[in-house]
Amino acid sequence: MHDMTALTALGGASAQVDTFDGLEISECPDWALASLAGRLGQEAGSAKAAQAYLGKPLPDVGTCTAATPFYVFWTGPDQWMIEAPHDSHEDLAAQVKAAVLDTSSVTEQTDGWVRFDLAGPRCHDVLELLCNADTRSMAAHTTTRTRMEHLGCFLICRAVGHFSVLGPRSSAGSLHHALITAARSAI
Amino acid sequence: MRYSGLRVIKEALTGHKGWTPAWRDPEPQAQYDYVIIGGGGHGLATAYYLAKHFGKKRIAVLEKGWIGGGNVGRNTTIIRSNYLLDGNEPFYEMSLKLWEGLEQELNYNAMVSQRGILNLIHSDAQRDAFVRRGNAMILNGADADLLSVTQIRDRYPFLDFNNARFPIKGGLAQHRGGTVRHDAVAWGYARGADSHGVDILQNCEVTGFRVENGVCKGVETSRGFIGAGKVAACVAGSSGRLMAKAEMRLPIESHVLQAFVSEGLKPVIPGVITFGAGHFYCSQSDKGGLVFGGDIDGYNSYAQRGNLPVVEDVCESGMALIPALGRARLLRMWGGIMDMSMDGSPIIDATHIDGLYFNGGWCYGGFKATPASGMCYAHLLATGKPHEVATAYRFDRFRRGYMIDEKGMGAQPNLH
Amino acid sequence: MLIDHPLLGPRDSQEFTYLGDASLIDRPDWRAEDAASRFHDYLYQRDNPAGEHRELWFHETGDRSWLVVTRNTVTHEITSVEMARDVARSRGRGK
Amino acid sequence: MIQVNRLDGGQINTGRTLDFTFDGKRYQGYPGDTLASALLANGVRLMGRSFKYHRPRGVLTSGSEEPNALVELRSGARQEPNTRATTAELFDGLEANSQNRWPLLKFDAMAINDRFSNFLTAGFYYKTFMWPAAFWEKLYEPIIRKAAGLGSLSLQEDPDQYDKGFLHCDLLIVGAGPSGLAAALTAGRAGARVILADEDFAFGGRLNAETFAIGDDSGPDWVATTLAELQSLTNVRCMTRTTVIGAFDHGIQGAVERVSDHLPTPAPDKPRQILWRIYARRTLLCAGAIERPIAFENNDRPGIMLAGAMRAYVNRWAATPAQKVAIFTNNDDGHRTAVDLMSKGVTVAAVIDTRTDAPRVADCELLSGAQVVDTSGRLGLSFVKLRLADGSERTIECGALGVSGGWNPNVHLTCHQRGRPVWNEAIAAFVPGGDLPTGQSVAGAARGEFSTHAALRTGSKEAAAALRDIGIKARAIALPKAEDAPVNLQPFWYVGEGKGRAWLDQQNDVTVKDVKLAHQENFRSVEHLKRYTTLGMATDQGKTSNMGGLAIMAELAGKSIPEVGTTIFRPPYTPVAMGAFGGRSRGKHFHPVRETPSHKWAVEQGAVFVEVGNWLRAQWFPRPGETTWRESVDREVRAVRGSVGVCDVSTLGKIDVQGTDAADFLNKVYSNGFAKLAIGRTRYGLMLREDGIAMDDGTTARLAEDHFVMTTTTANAVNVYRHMEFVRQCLWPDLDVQLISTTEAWAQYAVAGPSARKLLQKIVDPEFDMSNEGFPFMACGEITVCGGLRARLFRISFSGELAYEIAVPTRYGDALIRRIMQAGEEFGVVPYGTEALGVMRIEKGHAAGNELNGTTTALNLGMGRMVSKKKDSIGSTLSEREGLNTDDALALVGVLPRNKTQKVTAGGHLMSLGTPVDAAHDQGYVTSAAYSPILNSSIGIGFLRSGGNRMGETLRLVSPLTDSDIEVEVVSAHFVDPEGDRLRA
Repeated sequence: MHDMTALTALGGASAQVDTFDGLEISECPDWALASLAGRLGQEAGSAKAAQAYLGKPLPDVGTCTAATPFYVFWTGPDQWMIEAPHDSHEDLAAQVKAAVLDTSSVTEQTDGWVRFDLAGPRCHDVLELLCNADTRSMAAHTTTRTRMEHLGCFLICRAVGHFSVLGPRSSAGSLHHALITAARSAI
Repeated sequence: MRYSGLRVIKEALTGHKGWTPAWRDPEPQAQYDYVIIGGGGHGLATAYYLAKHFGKKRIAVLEKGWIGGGNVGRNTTIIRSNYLLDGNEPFYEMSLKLWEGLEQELNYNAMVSQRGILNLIHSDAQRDAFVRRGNAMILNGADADLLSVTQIRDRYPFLDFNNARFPIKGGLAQHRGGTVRHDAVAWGYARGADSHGVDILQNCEVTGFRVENGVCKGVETSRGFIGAGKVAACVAGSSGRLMAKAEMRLPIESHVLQAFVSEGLKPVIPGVITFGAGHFYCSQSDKGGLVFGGDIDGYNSYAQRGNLPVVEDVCESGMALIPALGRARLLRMWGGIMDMSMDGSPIIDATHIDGLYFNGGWCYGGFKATPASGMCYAHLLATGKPHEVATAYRFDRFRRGYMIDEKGMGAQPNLH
Repeated sequence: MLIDHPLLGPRDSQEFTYLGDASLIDRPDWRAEDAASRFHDYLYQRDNPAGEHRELWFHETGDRSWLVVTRNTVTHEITSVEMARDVARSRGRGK
Repeated sequence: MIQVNRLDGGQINTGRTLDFTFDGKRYQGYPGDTLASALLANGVRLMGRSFKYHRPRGVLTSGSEEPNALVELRSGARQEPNTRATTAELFDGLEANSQNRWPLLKFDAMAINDRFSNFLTAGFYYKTFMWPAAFWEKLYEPIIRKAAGLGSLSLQEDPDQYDKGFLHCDLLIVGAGPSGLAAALTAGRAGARVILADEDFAFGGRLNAETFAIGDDSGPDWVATTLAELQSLTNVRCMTRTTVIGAFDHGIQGAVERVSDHLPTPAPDKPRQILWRIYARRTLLCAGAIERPIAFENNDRPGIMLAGAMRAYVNRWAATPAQKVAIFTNNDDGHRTAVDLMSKGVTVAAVIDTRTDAPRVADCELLSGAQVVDTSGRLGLSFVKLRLADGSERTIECGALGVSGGWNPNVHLTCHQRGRPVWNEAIAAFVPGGDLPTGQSVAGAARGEFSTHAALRTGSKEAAAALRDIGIKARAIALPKAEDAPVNLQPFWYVGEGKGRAWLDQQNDVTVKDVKLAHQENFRSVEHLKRYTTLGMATDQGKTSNMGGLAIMAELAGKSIPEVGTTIFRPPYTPVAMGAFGGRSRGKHFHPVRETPSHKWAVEQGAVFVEVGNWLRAQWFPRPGETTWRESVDREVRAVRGSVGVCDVSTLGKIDVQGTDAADFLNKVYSNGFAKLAIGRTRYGLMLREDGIAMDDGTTARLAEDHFVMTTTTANAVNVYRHMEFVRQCLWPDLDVQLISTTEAWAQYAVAGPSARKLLQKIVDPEFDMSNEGFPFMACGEITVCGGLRARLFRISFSGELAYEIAVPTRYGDALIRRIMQAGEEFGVVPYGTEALGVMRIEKGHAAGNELNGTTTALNLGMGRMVSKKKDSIGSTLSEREGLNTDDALALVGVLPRNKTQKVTAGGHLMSLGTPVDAAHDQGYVTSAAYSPILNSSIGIGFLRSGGNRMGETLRLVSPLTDSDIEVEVVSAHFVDPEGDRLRA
């Protein structure tokens, strides 16, 4: 096993957590990501193979599926993102590819993104200063891609009052600054 | 009637009884030698030069609404000749020279104000490009000046020099650039053309062209048929709409460009400033309003209004460049329709239909071109040959591969 | 503006990047006799109507779909939105 | 300090006093006051000066339509010019100053203009100041500019922050007067998502300004009860101090919430204002109406105001402009002012009604069929001169005059999508037309329903109707009993007699005479009238003045008012601080920053950074003792060419291309072929736009039969991805290919130099063959490093040296650069930045952004042969156009100064020797230049006409802009190792 030490997207050795009255904003580095895209004409086979590997069918447009240890969210037509704990699934993309073989295209996305979780009743007041998604009417396990701080981000509602924001990793600092500034402003 | 300070005094003392109409409202005649479609700056200038410089008679300008109601009445009033390419620079430099003598030529104070234009530089690559441009300007007989950060700081201390995301690294200035009172340009040319016998026909909309075996005989209008020796379309913004009546497709899309003005303020910005790291340029009118704008909305539109994303984008850039603007208030926003051409440069050319000519595709650079456009179009109409500074503005340049693409954006109008 | 995405419902046009006339889907055959002329018309000539306009929008900060939007260029009213891929296929485009 | 004109009652909290200053003088007011009401209460009528003639002015209105009472609020960096005293909420310590006067408001030297008003009529400046030409910029204009403008900007950075946000609702209600409140109750009780927004700091609209009862409650009490219920509903969001500024496409509304303007300064971390983008499925406009004045001679003196405003000051703010007032009206509503003022103990000298059959409403003198023909009082009204019905004259002493010419429905927002209002004869005013913005309907006074009862009724009814539209059932509320007086008015716009000036637009000093002059000079279209006289172009956009102008123009033209038409109403409804539109995108946060994986490490090394798009890249790494950037860069270049260096190249775009048709796909987007590229190999690709111009270039590696990794230039990553999705979805939809960006997922470093292999052998795990045979030039592969970390290795070279690019997951990028530096110590490895990178690529003649400038072709770049004619690829057909293939086409060449001490200037133009130096003889231009420490000379690459055939020729490189003119020799662009032996070593 290699001995290389990882940095979080914010450049720390450990994840950053910021607490507000009624909201916690936390950096979540411990997740591996792999994109899954059904090959043309093999969408059915792709879905079948994915279901076999995940234990649950792939989620429909705009929704997510919790299939512990996996969490899967829709990202585009015939395209999904699969999330799994980094410790146990650092080679997630390889595992998925091995499961779906030529039915699908799989690409490692783990470090393409920084993930921030917003948990707490005040999350809507903060998110409404950041993006045009109607978070108050988003149900649990729904997702949308939206614009935050000029960046294209995935917004996932994991539960009532619990959102994940996935943004481009290289802009983690700017995205974090925007989240914190909005929280201080709204709360 | 001749305007002068003395005249103003005389009229003041006699109750202003003597002022006469700036232009007549004649009835259309059945036949003209030249019918110019479009009572905007370019159309009126074309009529003026056709009558004054080429001695032509029997000229009419047809305007569907009120003269000066198009882009000459909705722009950010900037004049400059800071172009890069040989196809453009001589034309715009001639235009600037015409601006410099315009008021005396027209006996009308259009407030041509050469307070300078500055394009800011924020990166080395940008500097290389601006040096090439500045040199091209000088090689074409225009003025250009490369300013250091210190020089810019002295002139514009209120720009963000200390905390900028994209620091200012210099600027390319053209001191002869500036602004003009836009409405007055239309009125001045109208008054000048009228005094040389040109009929200005307002509320006269062209509804069709009468073409007989490949020759254009005249136009159908809301005020009846008007016969013409030569018909000259000059309706930038509506070119697509108009030329469709002659079954012509054009290398042009119509897009909306928003512009903005602030409440009146005591003088803060002497010249024109253009941000190089975002979409924002700004000047201050003599009345005190900050006149500013940015990028086009980006979608085809004939509606003279835009939407919030661009308003915000422009003001974000404005705040990034001039952090003091936060407390100035935006008073009014409006939209003009731009003829966005396929290479960002205009067309002044004859069409495939005999007797039908076209002037358009000015993108959002049409105002500064008004005098030269009028002069060159008049030249083409009067002599049948393109003016020497407008030889590149041909329809066929795209087919033959001679694009004049200042920005290097290719065949995508909304990127020019 | 709001673009009613076939999959995602109404989305702010700010999430999209505009390309232009949907006829850009109909790319000419490079082997045609008059290919040069066809490509010229395809790339440079526009109907540019004042009225209904079929146009291409890319959902840049969304699901990365290209859409064909039918929009009135005078009123900005949008009357239909389709997945560009389906439109392309329906217009005979394939491999 | 006593407030001489403060009355009893009103909606102010007299339990607490607030200190404030105006022009340095101290006054007191109460919470609930505006600056205007507090000044009136203190007996101050003079609040400003007009734009052109610097006439003394006081408040005309009690709201955001105010043209006169504009002040500079606050001081220092927070100074706000042109702030309406009528909407500025009083706070303790408020500091306001009058503007556009010198030296004092009371004694304004510029008032001299008023004496010369005869010379300064509409458009006079178009007729003079033309001789001599040069005098305009030097003399006339500076004077005009100095005199013009209103308030002044501090030019200091705005210290406050602004937010932007997004709201969603079923129904947005604009205005919280009786109709808005009734609408909110209706929609709120139905469970709809409602936003109720009002620009005022108190809900209630005119109910706060009138003495109307609603049912058994007073107006304000009913408002309070209603508000209490609305605030108890979680589905209703009540927003005071929130102005809906514009109705944009498809129901999107812009609104500005003034969060902190009523405070001395915003609380820490809190915004001054928030710009809301409201996605409203339906919008109900309940914006009420705006009263209009009547024009008469000297109708602009402080103390002369709209009758409804006078009523508002007395009823809501318990402040009267004077102890003795008169009323001038052409309608019944004006009489209410007399009644309300008298009930508060203010003396009403007379009600002057232009109608001969004026009703007797107030218990004071009524002068029917009379007109105000002139006024006097230098800094404030003291007398009004009347012409009575019998033709006789009479003068009345009064300190204030309430004027009512009727009311105009506030149609502004109904016209934002170019809908036009229509004329309603009954109320002699424009009302909303049929062509409303998407999803909008109108209720109450905004659509000409002027009675309180009608406001409540239409508000509730329209709310229910709007909700029904979107499938929400709502029941109209039970209507409380309320005032329901009909409108009684006889249109009357201006008093004909008198030689003096009668003001229409008080801020811009446009008088009845100016309109007549415009007509005389043929500026008759309503737009010409506006632009020639500046009528309605002031900060109030003519809210109180346009109608008068239209009426007079109609009369002169012998047309009806609707025939003359209105000018176009445009957003914003009231002026908006630019900061609000800018939001948080300011200073360092204007755009997000993109940091490279080695950023933290580079900072530790003291690297100098440069912005490349949004990226921050290390430009060079200064060493102790190095005093100029050149020293550092030269060292870095020598080190790379001498041994080995490492550079973070993660910013290059990386696109994962997979699918059974991936190779076919690449064949279409690249001008050169990729079908035959072997697995484990990399190839340079040139991408054209459809017009045949070079779009982007980069290397693409084939990791498997159906898997490629493409690299793009840093600048074009996003455009190229979009373009490829277009090709995939719109042009060849049946190709089996999937795309996804992986730019951010990998930390990628270039390791370049003769010792690169030796260095990397210490990083790459031993089972991978790094030998030149095992891993030759242009090889690529998936490997592991540092004991099993998955990585990618490419043997590609931008520097021209033996070089690799090695990539690991981004989180390990920091660890890898440290490991590489450690392993390279024995070889003297150096980190190098974008400058050294640039020098080396110029030494090798590699095209980059400056060469791929959007106008250059493959031919220009010397890659003409790369454009395959055997296949269809984007751009191949149009790249063959004549203009792009002329015999003297530009070709990429290198240039060397004849004199090695001279500098090649990027952006300089190339000229043949002995020809004139002008555009006509331009031979080309230098795109990139650098100092090559290897050649010990400044070098450049650029484009030259027929460049390919001119090797060895001597040219002039001129840059008049930078005063440079040197002789250069034309050479191959490949300055270093043209055969490429080094990179294959």
